[in-house]
Amino acid sequence: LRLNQQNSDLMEKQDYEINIATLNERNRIAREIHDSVGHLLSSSILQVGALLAVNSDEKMKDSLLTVKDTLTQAMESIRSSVHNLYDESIDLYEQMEELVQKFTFCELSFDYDIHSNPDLRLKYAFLAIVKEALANIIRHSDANRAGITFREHPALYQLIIEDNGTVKNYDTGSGIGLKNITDRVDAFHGNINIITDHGFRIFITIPKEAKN
Amino acid sequence: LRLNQQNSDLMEKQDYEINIATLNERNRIAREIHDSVGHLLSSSILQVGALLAVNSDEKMKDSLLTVKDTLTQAMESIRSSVHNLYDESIDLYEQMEELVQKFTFCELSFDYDIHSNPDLRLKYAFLAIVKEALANIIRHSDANRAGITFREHPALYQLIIEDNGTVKNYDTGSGIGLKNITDRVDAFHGNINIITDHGFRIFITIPKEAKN
Amino acid sequence: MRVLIVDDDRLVSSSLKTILEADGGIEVVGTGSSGSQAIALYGEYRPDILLMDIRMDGMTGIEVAEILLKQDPGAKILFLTTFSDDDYIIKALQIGAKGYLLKQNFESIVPSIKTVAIGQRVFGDEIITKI
Ligand SMILES: Nc1ncnc2c1ncn2[C@@H]1O[C@H](COP(=O)(O)OP(=O)(O)OP(=O)(O)O)[C@@H](O)[C@H]1O
Ligand SMILES: Nc1ncnc2c1ncn2[C@@H]1O[C@H](COP(=O)(O)OP(=O)(O)OP(=O)(O)O)[C@@H](O)[C@H]1O
Ligand SMILES: [K+]
Ligand SMILES: [Mg+2]
Ligand SMILES: [Mg+2]
Ligand SMILES: [Mg+2]
Repeated sequence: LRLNQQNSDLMEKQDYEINIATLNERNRIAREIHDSVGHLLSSSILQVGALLAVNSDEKMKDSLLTVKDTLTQAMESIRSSVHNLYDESIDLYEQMEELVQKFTFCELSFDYDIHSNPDLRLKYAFLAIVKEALANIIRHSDANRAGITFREHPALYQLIIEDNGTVKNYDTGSGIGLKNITDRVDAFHGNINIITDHGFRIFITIPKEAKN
Repeated sequence: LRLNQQNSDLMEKQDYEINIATLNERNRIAREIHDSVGHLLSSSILQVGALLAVNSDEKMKDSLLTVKDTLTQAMESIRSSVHNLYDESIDLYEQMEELVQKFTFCELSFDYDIHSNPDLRLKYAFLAIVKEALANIIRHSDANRAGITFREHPALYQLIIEDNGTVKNYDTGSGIGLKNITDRVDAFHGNINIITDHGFRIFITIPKEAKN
Repeated sequence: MRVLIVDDDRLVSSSLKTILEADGGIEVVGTGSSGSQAIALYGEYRPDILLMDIRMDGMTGIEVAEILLKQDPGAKILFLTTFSDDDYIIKALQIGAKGYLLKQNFESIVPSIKTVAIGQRVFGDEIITKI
């Protein structure tokens, strides 16, 4: 049974990897758009600039300036879309709030105070961590109250998931869930502490500048 | 326990939904790039066309034609990148092959013969189906041989996942896995048959033109 | 030949006007930048050909064409589009438009208009004899 469970956890992890593979591929394409189209656009803007420099006809000059404006707009549009594509394509609050809404096992407080926009991979990691921690409460805890605190400090993110259950037979080696959480935290050069004296409490910090 | 299991299944389903939410958002951005940058580019090409129409200076004409060529290239580049972004961002074979590689429970044959490029959502559905069917073999079967057959016919995709175990206590109502599979097949107007006389065999067909 | 041009990007319609008027045989009778202007200007000038953008804010070119073709089933409407895979193109052809052309293929705009004027249809850069 344990083996089967681990196998199925591996598969769940794989889902995450499919995800990341997709994101990598898309980021590659985003970068490609940025580089190739961006390059062609800046080259054509330069060409129009050169025409402006040698041209003496006033009417022609106006038209060339208009072409240049349109191309500059296109350049800005590319830049902002690619930026969105690359980075901001999930709403962390909305997704986390949804996990909280669907959690009905016990009372759950949710304190979210994040204003910056973490890298997409980090967002995925936070969501996956909260998901596993909530699954553990459902599976292992007799708590009647739990809480998620997610804050941001100048240099780091802080995530705490805690419950007020009584912890028995706690054995880190028994599953893959906490190990996955630890791996994810490590990948972002973060820090994790688990304290089990009053309920089960997971304290995580992740430095802001870190990329995995 | 059943409840916990279902809770965790719900969470797994959610992962899939986070996924799809992200993809939708990205497709929205892809469409936005396509439409907005495409529009600005075609507008600037026309402006260059107008300059060419009234211009009589030969040297100016050459330069304008070069600008036009550059912009036309940019247009083609946008279009092909956005198409990739929109549609082909996961390699179905590679992802399925990876699921097969990681399956070590028993011997597993894999017959993949797909040459077209299904819609991204359909790819996700195929992967999720194979994943659940393999998890079920690990969990419920005493098989020593299993197989995946994934073929394409002019009008449909055919996916068969089978094993040579002995099926006992088969109860469709007991879990959420087969229900998820059926829901996904239905969403694409496909057909599913489960035959349990020799091992457990899942036969799925999905018409090609269907969008979910 | 009298042509009416409608596109919600004024830079597009004025560029088209310049390109068409460089050809001695074409007169641009007006330019509009919205669906409602298209209907008004079409009624006012009765052009031989209406060259109209598909994607416009407010009424789309398709909606405008449906109205005009109901009033005047012989109307010759040629759509302008940015990409040949525009979702609206099939719809445009179904309702009886004379075809579409890609805005940025400006060299083929004059020949396409002349083709439509003699009753043939135009698809992108292909010219199709009557189906
Ligand atoms: N909220 C909690 N309350 C009490 N014990 C917990 C809690 N979370 C985790 N544990 C203990 O920690 C152990 C390890 O958790 P972990 O998530 O790694 O594995 P698991 O949940 O048993 O299995 P899985 O691999 O499916 O996640 C659990 O078996 C349980 O004993
Ligand atoms: N390969 C298989 N061999 C034998 N029995 C199977 C096989 N696959 C499924 N079954 C039977 O079908 C039932 C329903 O499967 P289903 O995947 O819907 O639920 P489950 O695996 O029990 O739970 P879960 O909701 O976690 O998937 C199983 O409980 C099992 O009895
Ligand atoms: K357009
Ligand atoms: Mg766990
Ligand atoms: Mg199952
Ligand atoms: Mg428009």
